[in-house]
Amino acid sequence: MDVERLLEEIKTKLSDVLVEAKIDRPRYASIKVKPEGMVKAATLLKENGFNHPLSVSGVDYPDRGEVEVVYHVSCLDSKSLVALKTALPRGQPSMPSLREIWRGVHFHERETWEMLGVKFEGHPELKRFLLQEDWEEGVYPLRKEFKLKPES
Amino acid sequence: MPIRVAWGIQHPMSGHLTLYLDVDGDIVLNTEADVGYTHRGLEKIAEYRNFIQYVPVIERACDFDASNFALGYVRAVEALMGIEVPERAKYLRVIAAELSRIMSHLYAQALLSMTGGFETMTVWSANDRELILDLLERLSGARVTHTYIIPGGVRADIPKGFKEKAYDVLNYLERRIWDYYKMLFQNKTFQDRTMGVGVLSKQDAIELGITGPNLRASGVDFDVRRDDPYEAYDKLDFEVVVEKEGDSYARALVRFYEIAQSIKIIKQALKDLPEGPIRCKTPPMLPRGETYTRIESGRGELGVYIVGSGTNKPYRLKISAPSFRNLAGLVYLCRDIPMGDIPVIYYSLDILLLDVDR
Amino acid sequence: MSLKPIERIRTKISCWKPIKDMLNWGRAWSLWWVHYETGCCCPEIMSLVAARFDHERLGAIPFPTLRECDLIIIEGVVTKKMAKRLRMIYDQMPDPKYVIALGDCAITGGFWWDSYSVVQGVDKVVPVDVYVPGCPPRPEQILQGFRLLQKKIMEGK
Amino acid sequence: MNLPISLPTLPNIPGLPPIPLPVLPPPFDVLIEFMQTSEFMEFAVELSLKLLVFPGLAFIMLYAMLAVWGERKLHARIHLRIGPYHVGPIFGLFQLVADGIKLLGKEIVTPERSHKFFYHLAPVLIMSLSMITLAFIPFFPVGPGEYWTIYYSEYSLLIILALFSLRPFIMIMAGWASNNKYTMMGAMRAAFQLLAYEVPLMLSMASVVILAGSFDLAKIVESQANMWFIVPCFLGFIVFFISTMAEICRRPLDIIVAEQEIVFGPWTEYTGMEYGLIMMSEYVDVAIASFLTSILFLGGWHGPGLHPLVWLLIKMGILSMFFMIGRSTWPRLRIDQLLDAGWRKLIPLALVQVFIAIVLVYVLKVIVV
Repeated sequence: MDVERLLEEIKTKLSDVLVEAKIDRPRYASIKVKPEGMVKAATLLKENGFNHPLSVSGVDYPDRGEVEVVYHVSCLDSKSLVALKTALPRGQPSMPSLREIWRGVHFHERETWEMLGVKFEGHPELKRFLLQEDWEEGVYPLRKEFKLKPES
Repeated sequence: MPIRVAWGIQHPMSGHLTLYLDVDGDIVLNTEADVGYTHRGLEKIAEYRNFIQYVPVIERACDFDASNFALGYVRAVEALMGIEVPERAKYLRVIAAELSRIMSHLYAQALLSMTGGFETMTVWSANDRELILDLLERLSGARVTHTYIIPGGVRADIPKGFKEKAYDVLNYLERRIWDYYKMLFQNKTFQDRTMGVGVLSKQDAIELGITGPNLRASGVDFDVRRDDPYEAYDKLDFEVVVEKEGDSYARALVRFYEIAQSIKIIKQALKDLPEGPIRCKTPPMLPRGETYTRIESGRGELGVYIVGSGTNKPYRLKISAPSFRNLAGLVYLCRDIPMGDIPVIYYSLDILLLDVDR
Repeated sequence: MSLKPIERIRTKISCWKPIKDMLNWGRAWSLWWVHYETGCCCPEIMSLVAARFDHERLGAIPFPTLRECDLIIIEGVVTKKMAKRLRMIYDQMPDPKYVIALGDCAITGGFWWDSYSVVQGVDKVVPVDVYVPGCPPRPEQILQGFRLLQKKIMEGK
Repeated sequence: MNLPISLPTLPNIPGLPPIPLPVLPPPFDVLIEFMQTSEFMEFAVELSLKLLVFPGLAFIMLYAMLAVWGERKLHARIHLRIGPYHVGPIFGLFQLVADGIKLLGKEIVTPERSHKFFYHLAPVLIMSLSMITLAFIPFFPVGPGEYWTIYYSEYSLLIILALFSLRPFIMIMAGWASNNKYTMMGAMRAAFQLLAYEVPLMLSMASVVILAGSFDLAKIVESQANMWFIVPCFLGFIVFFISTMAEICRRPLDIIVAEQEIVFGPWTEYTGMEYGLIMMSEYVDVAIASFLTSILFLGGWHGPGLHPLVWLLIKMGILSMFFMIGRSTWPRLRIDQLLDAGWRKLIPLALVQVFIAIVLVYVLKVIVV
């Protein structure tokens, strides 16, 4: 289902939670949604053929006081790509896990939790993934306040 | 009563990962992957290097397929800056990327044939990989991590004798891969070991987010080079290899035929290489804004999500590495299989832990 | 049935000059190294095993179990999570054991000097005998590393 | 058997009284008297010659050195590379000497939670078992009824078969004693594989025994004087070759020591000279397998012209190359495929061969027993 028709459908169905939706490039759309509308938007995308998850990335904006979580999903038949974004409060960022909708984001969400502290409720396996075992809790490397200090 | 065996960090075939297997007799019931042994914090380092300095760093993220990863990052930076690379640089980039893809596929084939204890194919593939390394060394000066593709174009033009040398190597390799076919793919024992092992259905492959040759082996006809063409791929004709069975044999076969396709691409690119400059000026600063670009690297689709911040250092860089997405396939497939199949599935998915851990 | 008496005799014999030279010659010319990938120098090890830079000419073969090996090649960067396992593996190897550190990241953490999860220099973890610089070092450099190690063993260090 | 050399007798220095031999209880005094006769001295020299030189230590060491060198060179040549090159005079001949000396100097490690006695016993047992089977193989005729063998018996084939069936116990002992998950898996695989290939081994030998009419290896070779047994029992030859490859676990069928899956099978924990023993026993097994194959099917020492022993060694050399070439030309079978091949494919073949042998001997009376 190509991107233009998808945007109209999203504007009609998700008008209450939708923040903004635009097309950056031919076949690449980005949709920004409020956190509570995430699950609804994801199921809508999955029905329209966007069932191939690409990545989950978290971006930390300390000046705006929020952490933005971006889901990139692609539809293999129409060869198009959608970025599903949502902004979470920076203090205790948490959102429902989209693992049941897209099975592929299991490891991505786990890594985002470990790197940025975004708590995904309902995620079966939120524990240490890439960092070493004795990494102290509560410190998230990709947050802006975590500074790299040269050791040697 | 299953015992928990660590298919450990120091295992002849395990690479940089530990698989905790619940083994009952010889059957593996369930597996859990423990990665992170080569996590160097590439994404955090991106915020401390300016965008030119970061090209060698991202090549260390997957140094079996260095030019493709550099291409992925450089395209993201150029998309953010909105600059267009001259025509000759596009063709040179395609040549470097395809040579690096052949290098990566030969290495994957070498490791897969070692899982059955078939060292002859391992060393044959490694021997012929040396020829490709010579070509890349002649082109970019380094064997493995070339840093040949930089923002704005390509670092150096083709040396004088490169075309003839490349034609010799590619003609030899074109004849040589059919020896591999007879030696490896028509070997009855290798077929027994890999056919019907780790079957990934089309629906599972799509839902798990599997990419690259593993996706095409399960019957999905999707290749970023043809469906979302970048650089000079739309001007070159090549077929996308698709298999239907989705087992380890199909994945190895897809990679094998892709080597033949890559050779065809390089020959075309070398033949109609346009004249002109090889680099264009790049603005010193990364403009504000964000973009997501994807390319087809040897192991799969590499997506780079970059957020610019107005300075010369990217604000945030997310590398969605292909092996990270194939890892879900490994954990999904290693269930209710005999112990002997673990290395076969692991290396047929061609997972490189440097990708996964970044 | 303890093996203490055998051990004592072995140590007594092995410090007699001609016996020591013979033992060192044997150790130098049959270095069995354990295949343990720690970082990003693996492609060079594969071309070392291949035909062009064949390291079996020096009598070295990659060996599956670390109980029978006497050389461990640290290929590339060693992260903190990997360092614990590296130390565990080094302790399990039988006694006359040697270590070759491959690549700048292993020697001083070179490329990742400011990374939060990389051990800056592997000699904080295991005693290193031969350092091979380069990122990744060319197979000829690794062969030269083997030769240096053999010379070192022949001198009896 | 008359030996050319003159035998030394006990020295009696004239001035002093003769050396009093100890007086021992009844069964041993007969032995002491027999030891004083010259016949015993002749027997002792001949036995020590056999034990120390031909089928004994010297031959094993020389064969192992050649076998290691040959295998690594062959393996490397197939890989288009040069094998061990700088170690000895002829392009690395002394590679095994270097490996052996290095292993001598290694520390012997005992895993602390392992059963120490059985752990150290296993490599010694596996080596001695391989050497014992060499004792019953007749190598070449010395006289009309005499053969150059350590122990001549009418049932030498049965004894060798019995010794072959002892192998899984030692591997299970090693696997269990070193108390490591991988070795336990290796031990179980050893049990599966060796038992699965015991039956086809027996059946393929049975067809030869039917043709030869006796269990004595020497008689089997004698009856092959005009026609080698490979011609009538070609199927038996194939089954025997494959099952001996499984018994001594060479590459296509070596799931016991599958490096890529279970680290090194039951031998994972052994270091130093214990591993040297295991490696040596592996090459002695190759020697036994090639001796047995050439004796049972290729007419042992029969051959025009040269001395019988030379013919046997030529056949054995070629066959041991065949055992070793599998390592570089075939990937390894999985355990269920291997057992399936053993039970369902080899045994019917061997039965067909036994049927053909019976028909040849008792119905058509082509081969007179």
